[in-house]
Amino acid sequence: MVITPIHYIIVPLIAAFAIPLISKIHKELYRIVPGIVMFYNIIISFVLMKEVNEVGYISEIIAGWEAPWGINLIITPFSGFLVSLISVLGFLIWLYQYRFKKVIDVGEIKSYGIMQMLMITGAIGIIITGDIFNLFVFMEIVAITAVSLTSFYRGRDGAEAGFKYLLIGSFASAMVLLAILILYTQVGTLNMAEISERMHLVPQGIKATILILFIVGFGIEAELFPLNGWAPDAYSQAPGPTSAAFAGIVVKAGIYGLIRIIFTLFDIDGAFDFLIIAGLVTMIIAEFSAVKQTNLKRMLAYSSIGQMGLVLIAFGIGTKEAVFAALFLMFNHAIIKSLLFMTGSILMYNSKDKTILSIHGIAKKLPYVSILFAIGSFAIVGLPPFSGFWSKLYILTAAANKEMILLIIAILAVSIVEIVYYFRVVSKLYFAEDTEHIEIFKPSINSLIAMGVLAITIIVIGVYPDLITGYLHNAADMLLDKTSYIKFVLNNNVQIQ
Amino acid sequence: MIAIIIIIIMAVLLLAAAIYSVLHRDLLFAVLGTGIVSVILSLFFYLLQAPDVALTEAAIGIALTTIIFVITIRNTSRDEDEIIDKENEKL
Amino acid sequence: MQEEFNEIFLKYHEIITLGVYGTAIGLMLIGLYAILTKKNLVKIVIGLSIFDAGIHLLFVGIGYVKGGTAPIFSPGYENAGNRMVDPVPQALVLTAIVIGFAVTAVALSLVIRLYKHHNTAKIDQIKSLKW
Amino acid sequence: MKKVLVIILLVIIGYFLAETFINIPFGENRIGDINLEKPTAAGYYLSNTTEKSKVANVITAIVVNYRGLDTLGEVTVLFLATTGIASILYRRKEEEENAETERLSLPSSNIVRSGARVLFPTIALLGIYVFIHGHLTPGGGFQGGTIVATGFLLMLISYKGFNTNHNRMVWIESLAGLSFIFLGIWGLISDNTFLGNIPEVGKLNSLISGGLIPLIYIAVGFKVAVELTGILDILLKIKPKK
Repeated sequence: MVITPIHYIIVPLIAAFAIPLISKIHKELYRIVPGIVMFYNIIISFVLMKEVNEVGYISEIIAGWEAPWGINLIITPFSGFLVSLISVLGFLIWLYQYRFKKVIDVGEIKSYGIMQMLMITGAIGIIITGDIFNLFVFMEIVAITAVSLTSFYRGRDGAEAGFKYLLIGSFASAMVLLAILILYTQVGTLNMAEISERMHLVPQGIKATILILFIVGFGIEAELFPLNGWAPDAYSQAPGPTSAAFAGIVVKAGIYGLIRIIFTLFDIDGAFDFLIIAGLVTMIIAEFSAVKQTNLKRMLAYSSIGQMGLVLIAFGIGTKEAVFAALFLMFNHAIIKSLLFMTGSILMYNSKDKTILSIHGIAKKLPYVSILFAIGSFAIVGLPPFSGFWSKLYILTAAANKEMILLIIAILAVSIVEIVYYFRVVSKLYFAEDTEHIEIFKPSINSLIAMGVLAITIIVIGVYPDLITGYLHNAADMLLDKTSYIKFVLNNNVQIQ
Repeated sequence: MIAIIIIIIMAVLLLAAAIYSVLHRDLLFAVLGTGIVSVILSLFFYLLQAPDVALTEAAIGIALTTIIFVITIRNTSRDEDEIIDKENEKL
Repeated sequence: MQEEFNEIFLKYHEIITLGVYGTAIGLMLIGLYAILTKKNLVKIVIGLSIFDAGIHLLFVGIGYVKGGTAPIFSPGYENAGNRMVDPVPQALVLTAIVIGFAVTAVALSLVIRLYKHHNTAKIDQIKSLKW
Repeated sequence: MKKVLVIILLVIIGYFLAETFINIPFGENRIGDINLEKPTAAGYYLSNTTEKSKVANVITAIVVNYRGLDTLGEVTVLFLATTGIASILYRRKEEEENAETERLSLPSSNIVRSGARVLFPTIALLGIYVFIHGHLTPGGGFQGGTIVATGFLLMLISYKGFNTNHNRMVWIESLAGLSFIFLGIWGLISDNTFLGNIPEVGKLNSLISGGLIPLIYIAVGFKVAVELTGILDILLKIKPKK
């Protein structure tokens, strides 16, 4: 059987519909099924990335209707890169949570596996679809799974965070729906390439309205200020692996939606300035809120929002170099923040009252986890031997080439704030007086492997950044090349065999 | 002429039912209001040549949405401000 | 009956425009009002479903074509393709209604769970997170 | 005070919406001529559905075939809602045993029960009729499935002892979902595109027409019916407050 992009969607769905049946046959099998699916996703990504680097684009039509009539899935170097990243992370998160201690009951773990898997599928769907309403449907899949996973634990705050997320999320999807509606009246199509082609026919006023609606809609998933009120609650209440999936996967899909709308659908002046300003405000407010957090997961959540602000700034600078830097930062943030959430939730699980204060000196008892957490912290603030350093450097040089001095100062100032709060935690882990702990729960070997793989990636990319910069340059070029995308989807729609 | 009046009455009723369901303190009646909104809405869909959508709205909006709201209210409080319940508890 | 209404739609076009768009936007605003001001969680969910209903009406409204018939080629309408209403928004709104129901159901189950824990369904009394 | 602010905000939003929709005339024909060489999407669907898909109801053709991936996603959303609600309201085994499961029920007089007994088959048949004829008349899998679920609702609230067979529900749900995907994969094998249709069978406006479209809609109907019944069942089983 030939591997095509549709496998990303149908294989997890077959697994999801079959898991209730499988669980009746074998008790252990249905825990492993999501892992097999995730591993298969990695294989698909591998094959497709190889192909896309030779061909340039892969497009698959669905139900036999060519591009403007039916739905098409499209893989560009940019989306292919993100999808591969998500597939790998998805597998590692599964590996990490396999036999996760806190999830005990059979009924629960069944639905947990299904929802986690389909959340990742939804995020992949957002990225590869070429149709705007289809994107909305995948967004809803992500939203519903994210809400259910946020309120997964029995505690009282989970439901509250979930409700908050649901309220904001359904408002966002209503905005996206409204935007699609207005867009449809103007261009008469739902295919993104054709919309992009006909966008110049739309009057400026309506275009601006559509853009605002889309930004509100996707800004919520992308954690744009002031739409990110759900994020700290959801991150801190969700199970650990889910928080890692939020930071590494869901947010990436949201950012991708926002960027794709702005880059391929609109060419309004001021959209890029808007990105810079929105990113700057998001970053500054989030990083300063992170400092005063006492809950580790909340602190990581705010830091995650701040990093997304930085990504938006980089996209807003708009040059090829800056887009490259933004992609690099997205990659880094995905792996580093996932590592931080994975290690952080183990640390939190072993602390008495879930605050940073109660993990003093835990490094002696959990040496591996602590060192992995330290690696993550050093990487995310941008210390030299780790991969985070390069992405920050590229963003700063891109800003310098455009002579945005104030921006550089702001980024550097925020980095200092970041260093303050991350080093505070790390130093407390290692150097503070030992306080009494509850019984220590040692991480299982598979979760140590998952975290170890991430940490090794961080160091390897930090030492040899050239390993991925080639792919990233390619991806950045393709993102900015709007016309060849349109041409490929609409005219040269050869089906890949 | 009568038809146009019917349409205007429908629009006014729709908005009135929506306002009623937002403002009424007894949640059971508020839910009844949303049911009426769905009924008139599905009539609107029928007149706007969308029988498929009208059928969906009738089946989902009128029947199912209303019933899950009613189930929720049965499991929570019927009064919006929960004053009646608190008084009942005192007694 | 639908044909009769079609003639009327042609005759009193402005009033119908106001009727459909006005009602739809009115529903959205009423729903938004409930979401923003109400303290009771059930009321907020009611507001959400009214807001959705407004958007659905807008969808069907923009798909309508003056004098068009429903997009079904039933016997007797085989060649009516050129005077049918736009089928795409109707197909989209079908999807949107079902998704909206799913979201409402999840929201209400969360309300039930919140009520169980806090014995209240009012935002200002559920204090652990900031609203 | 807050209310005044909100109303001002709403007036502004309403103004913007009105401003936008004034530029989108109501009832205008945006489809254009459907016989052009390159019509709009809607025009293409209107001019080609009867010939290429052999389906009378264009909406069904769009929902199941042209935009079939949306429908797959939609079914998945319902599936996830059922799973999510089950996990949100989940009770551990020991809790389950302690709690007396008492469902919301109508005052169960004989009249109600015998009425439900008569009505249930009628409603279920109506629902099944609606989703079997989805490609000919208005309605289809979602509408029919919802109607069937309403019938189950009637039984659930009028008979205290009426229990949906959980095991059978799981089987029907899984098999319906899987058959949707496998019908799609049939297209992948025969036509090289997922959900590709084989419309050669039958003629327009007869029950057997439209290739795989009615089959897929029937699978959707079963799945939606079981999923919605599942949601209602979970919600009805919650132990009410005293």
